[in-house]
Amino acid sequence: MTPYTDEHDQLRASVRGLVRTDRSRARENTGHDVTLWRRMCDELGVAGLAIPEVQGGAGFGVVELAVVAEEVGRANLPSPFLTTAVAGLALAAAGEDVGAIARGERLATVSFSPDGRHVPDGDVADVLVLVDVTGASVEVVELGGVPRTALTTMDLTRGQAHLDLRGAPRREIDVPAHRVAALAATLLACEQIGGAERVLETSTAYASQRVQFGRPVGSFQAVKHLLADMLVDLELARSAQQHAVALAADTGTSAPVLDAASRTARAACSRAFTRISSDGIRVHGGIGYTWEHDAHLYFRRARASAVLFTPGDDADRLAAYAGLAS
Amino acid sequence: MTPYTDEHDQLRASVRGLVRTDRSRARENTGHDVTLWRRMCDELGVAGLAIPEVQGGAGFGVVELAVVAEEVGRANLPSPFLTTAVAGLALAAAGEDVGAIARGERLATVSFSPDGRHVPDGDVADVLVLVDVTGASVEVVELGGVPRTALTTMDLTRGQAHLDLRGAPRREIDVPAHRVAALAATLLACEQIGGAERVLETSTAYASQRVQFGRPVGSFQAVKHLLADMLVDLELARSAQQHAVALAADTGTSAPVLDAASRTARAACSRAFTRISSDGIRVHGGIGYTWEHDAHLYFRRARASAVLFTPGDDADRLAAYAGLAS
Amino acid sequence: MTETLADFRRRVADFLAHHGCPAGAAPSRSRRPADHVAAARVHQRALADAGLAGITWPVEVGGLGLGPEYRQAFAEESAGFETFSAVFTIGLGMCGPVLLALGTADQRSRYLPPLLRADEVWCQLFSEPGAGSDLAGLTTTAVPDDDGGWRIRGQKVWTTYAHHSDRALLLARTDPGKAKHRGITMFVLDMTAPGVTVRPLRQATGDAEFNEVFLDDVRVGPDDVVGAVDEGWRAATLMLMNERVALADNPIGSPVTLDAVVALANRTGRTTDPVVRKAVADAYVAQQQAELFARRIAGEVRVGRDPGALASIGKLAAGRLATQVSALALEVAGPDAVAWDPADPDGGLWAYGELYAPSLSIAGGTEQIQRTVLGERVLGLPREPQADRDVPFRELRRG
Amino acid sequence: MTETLADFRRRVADFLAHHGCPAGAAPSRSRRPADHVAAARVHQRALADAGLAGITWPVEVGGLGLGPEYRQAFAEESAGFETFSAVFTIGLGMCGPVLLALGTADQRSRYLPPLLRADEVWCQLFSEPGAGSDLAGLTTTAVPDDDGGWRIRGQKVWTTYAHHSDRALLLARTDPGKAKHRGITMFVLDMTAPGVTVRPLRQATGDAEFNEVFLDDVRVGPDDVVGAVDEGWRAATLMLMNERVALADNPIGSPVTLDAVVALANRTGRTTDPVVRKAVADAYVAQQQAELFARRIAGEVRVGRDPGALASIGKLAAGRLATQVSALALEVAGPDAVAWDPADPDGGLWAYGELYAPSLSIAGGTEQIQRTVLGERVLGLPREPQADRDVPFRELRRG
Repeated sequence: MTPYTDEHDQLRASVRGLVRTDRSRARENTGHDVTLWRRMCDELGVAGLAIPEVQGGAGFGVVELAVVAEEVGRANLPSPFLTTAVAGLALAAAGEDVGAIARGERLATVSFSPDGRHVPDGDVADVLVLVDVTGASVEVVELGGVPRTALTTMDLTRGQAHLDLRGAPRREIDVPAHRVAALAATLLACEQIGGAERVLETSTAYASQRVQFGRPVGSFQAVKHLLADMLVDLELARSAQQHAVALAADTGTSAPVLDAASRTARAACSRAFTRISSDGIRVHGGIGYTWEHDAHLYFRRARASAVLFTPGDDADRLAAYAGLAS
Repeated sequence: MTPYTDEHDQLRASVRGLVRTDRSRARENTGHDVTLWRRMCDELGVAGLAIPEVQGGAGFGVVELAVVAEEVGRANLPSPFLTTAVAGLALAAAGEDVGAIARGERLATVSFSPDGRHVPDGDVADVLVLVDVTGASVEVVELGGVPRTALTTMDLTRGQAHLDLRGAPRREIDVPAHRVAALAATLLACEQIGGAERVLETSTAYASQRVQFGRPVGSFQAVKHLLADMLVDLELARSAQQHAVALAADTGTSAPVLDAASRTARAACSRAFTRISSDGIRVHGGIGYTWEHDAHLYFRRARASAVLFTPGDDADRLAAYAGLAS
Repeated sequence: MTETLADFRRRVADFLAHHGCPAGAAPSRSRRPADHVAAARVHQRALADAGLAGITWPVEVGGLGLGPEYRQAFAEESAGFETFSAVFTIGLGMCGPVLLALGTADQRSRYLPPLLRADEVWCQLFSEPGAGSDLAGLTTTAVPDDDGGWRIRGQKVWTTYAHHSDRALLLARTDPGKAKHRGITMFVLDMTAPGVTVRPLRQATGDAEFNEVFLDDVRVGPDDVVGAVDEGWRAATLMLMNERVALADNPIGSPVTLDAVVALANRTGRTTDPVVRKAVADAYVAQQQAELFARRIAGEVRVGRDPGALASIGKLAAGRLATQVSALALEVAGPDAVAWDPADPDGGLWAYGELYAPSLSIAGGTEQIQRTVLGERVLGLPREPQADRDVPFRELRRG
Repeated sequence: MTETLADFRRRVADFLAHHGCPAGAAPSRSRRPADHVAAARVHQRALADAGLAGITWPVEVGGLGLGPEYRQAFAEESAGFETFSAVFTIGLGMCGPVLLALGTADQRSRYLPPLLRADEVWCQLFSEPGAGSDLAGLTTTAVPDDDGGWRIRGQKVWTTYAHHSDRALLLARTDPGKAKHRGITMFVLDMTAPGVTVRPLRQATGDAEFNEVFLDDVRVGPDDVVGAVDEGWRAATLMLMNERVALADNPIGSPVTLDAVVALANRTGRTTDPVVRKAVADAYVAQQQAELFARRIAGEVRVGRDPGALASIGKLAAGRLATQVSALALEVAGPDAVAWDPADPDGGLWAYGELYAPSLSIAGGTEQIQRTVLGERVLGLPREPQADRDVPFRELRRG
């Protein structure tokens, strides 16, 4: 069942309203869209949404983060929301000073690569939460003096950097590694669902309006069934995503249950978003293959997101959750 | 390019003519269709087709065997043609006495399982050619006194047996193991192409004639495109199969080239026949799912054939042929 | 006063403790169908005797008159128990609600109490050899006789459990001069009436769950019309809506489950092969999605909402999952899956599953039909130009 | 006397030894398109100077007047060399044969010699924003002027190499009162004529291989009609047939080949992972099939047969293979495929391939169109009911 209530509809509408006046575009080379980010923080307080009020946040929870992540995904925003939300919540839980993060003035990010490679938003972040799931430890690394190489990315809406962490000062913080991992995977799944949903909407609208052979192309079974398959993928993945959100929002959820659900959601949503955004290009025909059309931006994001936060042991762990002996 | 000439069309027509008067059916529990086999041997000499004339055969070659295998597959015959053709040719090449085999009076079979399990036509064969590809050795085993367990098979047109070879007398023969393996894989691919071709024909005919919503169902894109995909699978697989036949017919083909081509053909045709026969059931709707309709018989054969003669190292070897280091 | 939910739950738990049949303990639906149906009848009768049948049905027809939250509670309590839902989907899930909605007072009081007790099992005589995906193309005719009743001639097919059924809801064409979707009427049919011949239809698996039903001048009375004459398509639509609800509540899946395949892999030691682990992981993700989606829809249904066309997603997911899992089974079992020692009673399971899977993509509306439904009714895509809508039925091309 | 095949082969080998450009050594078609086209022109001119251009074309237009077996021999000799076929598919493979078949004596002698020497490069102005899959729905108009010529207005799109082209074959509607497939005429267009504006169209990959072409009252003369007025659809069909032939002879594939992915796996040590080995094996089997099929078709083409609709199989196979291989590349390269050090010149190759792949399933007829072609022309399945066949074009619904 959906974890969302009527109140979440309001939050969703607010984000969507702000975004509509400032719509999706590719980030230019490096850096996120700073103006947009300031508006998201100042007008909606998204950076501190789930940070407790005593620590300078709005005191909401995971479900609210999920709503915003879906909207960020829908609009395909070049925004560091995902990384800073996950990292900020981890830092807050560890009792760190997160006031500037909650205001969106400092950007935090999160990574699961011990070698500092491919850190999302690593080109713009001020502080890194470095998670070692196997060792169950979480460290915080100040990025001020860290040498970084901003990468060229397939995804034009989220940067990455290789960070040279060898000389960087690190400090362990007390927060359960598995929860940080689960939250990252779950909110990423939310972004993906948002993006997939939007692609399906625009593709459906295009197929309803584009006429060839004297009929809207969406009246042809080939196109109609392709769109129907996109819908099937979307709704099945959404079930896994909403389940993970509900479990992540419940502090009583056990570690393995949360791990299984968040890995399942990420795997399901990665596949669904990749397929849907790829098929979205096909539904649009030639026009969907042009630079000016948004279709390839979603596909780029889908492809890059599918390998974000992905530990190498996904197949192994998911098989174990299916009951396969190790 | 096709390895077939106009003369092969005559052979094809003869086999098809005989088969038409004696059409496809499931074998009853155990044993092949003995009456049919006698006609195929007496009227067409299929058992000795590629056995040299001095050894009692007709002295044709691999291409002729390929034609018959395609027709056996098309009609989905409960016939031991494939196994006895491969084994008979190996025995003939080793200079064994194959007169009775060439007349179809003795049935030979071939297996690549050292433990005697899942031997095709093992329930009816008189002699076994046991191939050890890794060790590059070929043995002949008389099955007269060998204890056997006839298996229940998904494929209702080809039997299998577990043979207890522990006490059986074996004798090594001098014939290249890799050629026997390549021939078995290639002729199996021919059978599969024949079956797939027939399924596509009957499915196309059904879709052209079956009317729903006031139109033949084949005029709907959903069905038309499904059939088109079956055609694509068939013709692509056929290219691999004809290539393997041409190489197998050429005694100058080197061992690795022949191995790569025959493994490719088997993999391609196994997948194509499985998909096509499965989609054939779907095209026919409910009627294709009934026992009385042939569709499931082809699907059963496809599924069983896909694991016949399959060494466990197929993925490994094919990757190596693609250039992947070991 | 209405029973509290807590009291109700206690009664359900109590019933199941005495009469509940653990899932998997009943005679197999596919291999011992007659025994399965007999056990289902016994179980349903016990439910009725315990005052637990027809939870949301009105009291006057033998139901409990309770709200959908009680149905949800019953579903939760009976997790892990055999519910025989496949046997009763048609009667209790589909025919009952249609009679409740459209039946006369007489029909309701005459048919619903024995239906609820499984004293009478019902089937659905809709599909025909020439009317499968295109159900409204049916050609079975009902011609008025002199006594105000009707004479029915035609052939039905794919009738689940017809050979175990006492009654049926039947669609027949009463006016071929009207357009295709008009001129159809729904009737109650006594399956023992003269002229009704049931012939089991053997499936690719070897089972015979379905039947052909031949109707040779079968008489039905004037009181056997359900709803209005020539308005049967509306009744049929209501029936299919209830089918979606019933299947969303109790989805029918393949006998070869992922759990069974995993157990096989554990048994045969194929657990460390990375290719197998990856394929199992993929199947697990697919299975979780299908299950969580089914739960989402069932949640809606149990609080009384029609899942509408979204139910087609569940059906597609179930069919695709069955295909994926049975293919995985063949991968894991290898040559043993397609040829097995006759002495092994479970040897044929994997082949059975592989042969069973396509039926989930055909029965109750092919994959193609489901995708059209989703495209048009959920996404709102335009329909195809239709040749068969506004023409008198007798002038249409058929085959 | 005709040159013997052996002598011809010797001349080809000799030419290639001096002027041949090893495959992969030319400027990249996708990254340095202008340089690629310039190199192609130089190469084609050298071929012409060596008396090796237009092997099967008549001698009077500068060809060699030889049989298809010489073309086959040329193809065999030039294996491993860059043929620049993508640049010349349209001009030499499509426009040339159409002018040969339908052009006036004047058109042939005026246009074909410089086409053969690449002194003039040609493009094809067919597709429009509103006429993609449905090419015959084009709305660019040609209206007669007072001097017996025509004035052309409209917009074309997806025009490969328009910005490097000197001339074009263009389709325009000359009679909107006739049915859709009638009333179209083919013209020769000078790309430098006043009113022709070419705007490169940037693709998802970032490349700009295609263009939009705006036609604002462009004048063509009475001599520029190819074939007969209002009979342009026949000419277009002939042109598309030649496209099939040309592409069957020289298929266009993705820049990310299986070989490249295998080399990557060897370099990064991902060779022992069984999941990778299996995926590589699967891709190898697919690639072999596509290649062997292409060889089968090319064999037909080089002996002068039209591959007909079967060519659609090759196109579908190429598109699907590119998708499979680029996905495999992302699998093997992992996070490096989607984010790379800007200092690595090849870092972006895998992302490029993944973005390139969909174009193979869209350009030159979508997957859906290809499957319809196969279903109807190869399998003989009935067509859909068509709303747009026998109605005057101006009354049709367009969008």
